[in-house]
Amino acid sequence: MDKVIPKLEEAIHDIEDGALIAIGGFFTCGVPRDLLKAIISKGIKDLTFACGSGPLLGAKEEMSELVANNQIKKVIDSYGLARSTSKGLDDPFEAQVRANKIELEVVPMGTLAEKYRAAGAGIPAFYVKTGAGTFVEDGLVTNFSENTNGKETKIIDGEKYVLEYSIKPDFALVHAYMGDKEGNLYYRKTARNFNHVMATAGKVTIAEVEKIVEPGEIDSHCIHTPGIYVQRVVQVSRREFEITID
Amino acid sequence: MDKVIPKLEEAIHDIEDGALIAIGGFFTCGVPRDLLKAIISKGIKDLTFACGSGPLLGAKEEMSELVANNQIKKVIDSYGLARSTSKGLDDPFEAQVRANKIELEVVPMGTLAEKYRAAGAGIPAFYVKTGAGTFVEDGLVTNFSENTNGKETKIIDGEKYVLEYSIKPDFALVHAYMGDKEGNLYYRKTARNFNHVMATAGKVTIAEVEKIVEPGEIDSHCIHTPGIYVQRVVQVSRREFEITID
Amino acid sequence: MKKFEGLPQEIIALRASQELKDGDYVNLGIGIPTMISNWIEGRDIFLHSEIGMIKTGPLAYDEDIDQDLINASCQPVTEVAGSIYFDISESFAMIRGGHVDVTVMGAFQVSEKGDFAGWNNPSRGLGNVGNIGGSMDLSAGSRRLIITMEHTTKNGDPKLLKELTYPATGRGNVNLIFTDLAVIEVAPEGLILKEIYPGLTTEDIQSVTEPKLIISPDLKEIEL
Amino acid sequence: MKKFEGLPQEIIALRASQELKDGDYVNLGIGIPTMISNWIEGRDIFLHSEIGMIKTGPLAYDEDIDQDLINASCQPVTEVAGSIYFDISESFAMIRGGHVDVTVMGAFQVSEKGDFAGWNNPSRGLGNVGNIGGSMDLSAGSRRLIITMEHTTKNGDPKLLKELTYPATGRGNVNLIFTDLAVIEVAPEGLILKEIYPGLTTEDIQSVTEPKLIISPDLKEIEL
Repeated sequence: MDKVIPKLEEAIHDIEDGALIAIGGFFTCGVPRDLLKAIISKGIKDLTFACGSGPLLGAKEEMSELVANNQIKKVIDSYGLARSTSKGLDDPFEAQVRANKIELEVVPMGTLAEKYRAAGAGIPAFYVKTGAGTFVEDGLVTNFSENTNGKETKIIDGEKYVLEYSIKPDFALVHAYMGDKEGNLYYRKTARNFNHVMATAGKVTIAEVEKIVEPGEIDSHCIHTPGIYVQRVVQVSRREFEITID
Repeated sequence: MDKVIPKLEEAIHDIEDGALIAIGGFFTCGVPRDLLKAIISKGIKDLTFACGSGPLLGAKEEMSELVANNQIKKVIDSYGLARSTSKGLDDPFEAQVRANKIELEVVPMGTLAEKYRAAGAGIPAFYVKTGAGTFVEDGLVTNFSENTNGKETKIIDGEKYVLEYSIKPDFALVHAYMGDKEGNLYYRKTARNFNHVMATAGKVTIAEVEKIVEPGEIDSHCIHTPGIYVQRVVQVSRREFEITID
Repeated sequence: MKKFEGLPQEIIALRASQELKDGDYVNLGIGIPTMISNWIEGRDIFLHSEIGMIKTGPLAYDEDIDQDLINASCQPVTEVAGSIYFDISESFAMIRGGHVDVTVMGAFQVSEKGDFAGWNNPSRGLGNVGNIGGSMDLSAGSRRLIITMEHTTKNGDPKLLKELTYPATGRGNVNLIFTDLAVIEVAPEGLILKEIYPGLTTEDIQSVTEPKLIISPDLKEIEL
Repeated sequence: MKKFEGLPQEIIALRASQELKDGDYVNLGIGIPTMISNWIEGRDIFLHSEIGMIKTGPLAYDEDIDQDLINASCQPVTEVAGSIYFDISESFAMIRGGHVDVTVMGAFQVSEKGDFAGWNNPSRGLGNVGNIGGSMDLSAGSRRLIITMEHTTKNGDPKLLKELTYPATGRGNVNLIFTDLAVIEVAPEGLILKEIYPGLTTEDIQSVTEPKLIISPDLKEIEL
């Protein structure tokens, strides 16, 4: 079963307007930037990007194109805005959020990680203490006020927990260091971050990898993402980039 | 931070009567048998063993001693009885269950894995479809009828899910192939099975390992159980045993 | 009740193996399902073992036996190129999350609604307290659930029923049933008889099946 | 309001570092908490980065920079012997599951109940819609939560309040507060003043603190 797709545009051929797309990566680290470029080239619109911790801040160039092309309908993230408030004032994405042209939904990072993990693991909802007693419990986490809904809570062993639901993306785009033809993935250092959970969550998961190897070449004890979660693998070249977010 | 304890009896010195003890292993594979032997030697009683898939069937010798010594109050497992009904009729553990001297609580294997994972991950409860519409939903999963409680359910996107609670053991006993002095663990092949989730779940986690190495000797990308979950490491020798359950 | 001669177990397994597609991730239960692995050698099918392995190889014998390498039925197995290992919560994330394409299991009883009873053994005298293993997770989570079994009990009593009399392992999850006598699809409107053992009539099959069968317009003999 | 001279930020970090025990797994937030790492070199403390790393090494410069190795604040860092990597759900399992012994964070405000506001910036004009990151998970999940901060705002307004006026990051989780002027414990009965900047009086500290302070019977000067 060879899951390798020769070209980026072919790997994303069935992503359409309105798709819910998960993006791996943590700021600049481990972001599937070539797949994002393919999304930009394809020009599809009304996209919701399900992120973990600012991969679109890390992929500055791609982000500004996505915003300039009006491709984004919504972003879900724990850290979606420029770090510096003053830079944020000049940021086209943030301007669109402030103008309510793009929805930004904020979720605590660990809850977000678990929402993707839960989607992959067949768990539609789970309780966490994160956010209990805060605006997260009240659901005041989006600039689209019509979408604010208070969350269900439950007292378990005397402590209050918030019920959180899984997020199941139509497509998950991830970046790995190595992938074999059967879709098994291996990440380098902290570039693993959200890539594994995103890969498990996607209805269709597409991995861009820096190296393609034969099945068996990645240590059988050291597979980070089993190929069962990965439908397509596409090779990209390793790019150098600056490690910074504004 | 050297977590290595020289002796088995020292590694379990603070496990007391009535403890809830998780045991890694799947039938004969990856069971912490030397730690079980230490539990037997210590003679502590009223123990509840939280298992995954028959580690006490796999560790026949230890199981029969635990039963003969009346150390077991309860077992939680997905597969706790002899495979063969006729062998079960001769089995002292099963006889005690049948006589309601020992409680056996049955949980579907995947739900059980998730209950331990949830305990380690700070998730007190979660929804699964496993068991919906069955006696699991009705809570008819123990021979102690006073402990049968129907489970909460919820319709999510038109499907019925059952609310399951985490199981947080006082101690988790696991078996690993390799461990470093900081408690990072590496398992061989299918001996990983329940050992990792048990290690994350234990309030105190004790690992018996076949090899102790220095920090950094296990590949940093290939740590199966990060040492943050492991309080004590003790070396045991690799033993040969028969691969069979009755 | 009349008892018909049909396919031997190995051949039920062969017929079921033809239902698997290249690239499928498949979990095989104990009994007839395990025999399917003999029919898919060389095919591009990924065998998932719930203990935490994908691309589970054939059974191991003698010096190939490794005590750290067993399948979920406690049998020593082997590795093949591309075999991988993972922990149990990952393994059941795959199952519950719908990543396993097909599970094949045995059953004591299947109902016309697709409910099935896979493990209960009332003779044990412990009610529901028995060995569930991963059967409930597999039946609830897999994309497709295939049952392979004898059409009737040893006494010739039907195992295809209107309602289960044993406790359910899963409700409404069975998609397809392969028996020694027939291939039957579970549809919203009931059980559809699709293939039949050569020489038997639809009346013969109905006579050993409790619910009323819907005869497929494309009914044919079981082909191998 | 009067503004007192106190410890520089590096020295707040030094004092807080003394609260960490050998063997502790510790997560350090951005700002003063990050400076703690300068004071624990050579000590047996495991630095956890929520991006998915334990034993995070010092910041990387020049040719040591690896674009696949950053901390949760997007700074390039280094490995040390025994550094390990894991995925984000494992990382937050550690945090939420109570495996991280101590988290040290900055705060805009802390209440006498141990509530704190760690990140909100009303000047952005987006209400609650901002950068939460992992701060809510860390405050809810860590065994101990330590806050390091200036005792007052730049204008001299108290940051230790009866009730938060900014949205809470966590409720009732703060255990200990290190400021430039004092060390304060959060107890069920209120804020206990334990250590004080040399030369200041308890009245001085009270004058820049909104809730009534409980003076510890063991009150002493901040010792380093």
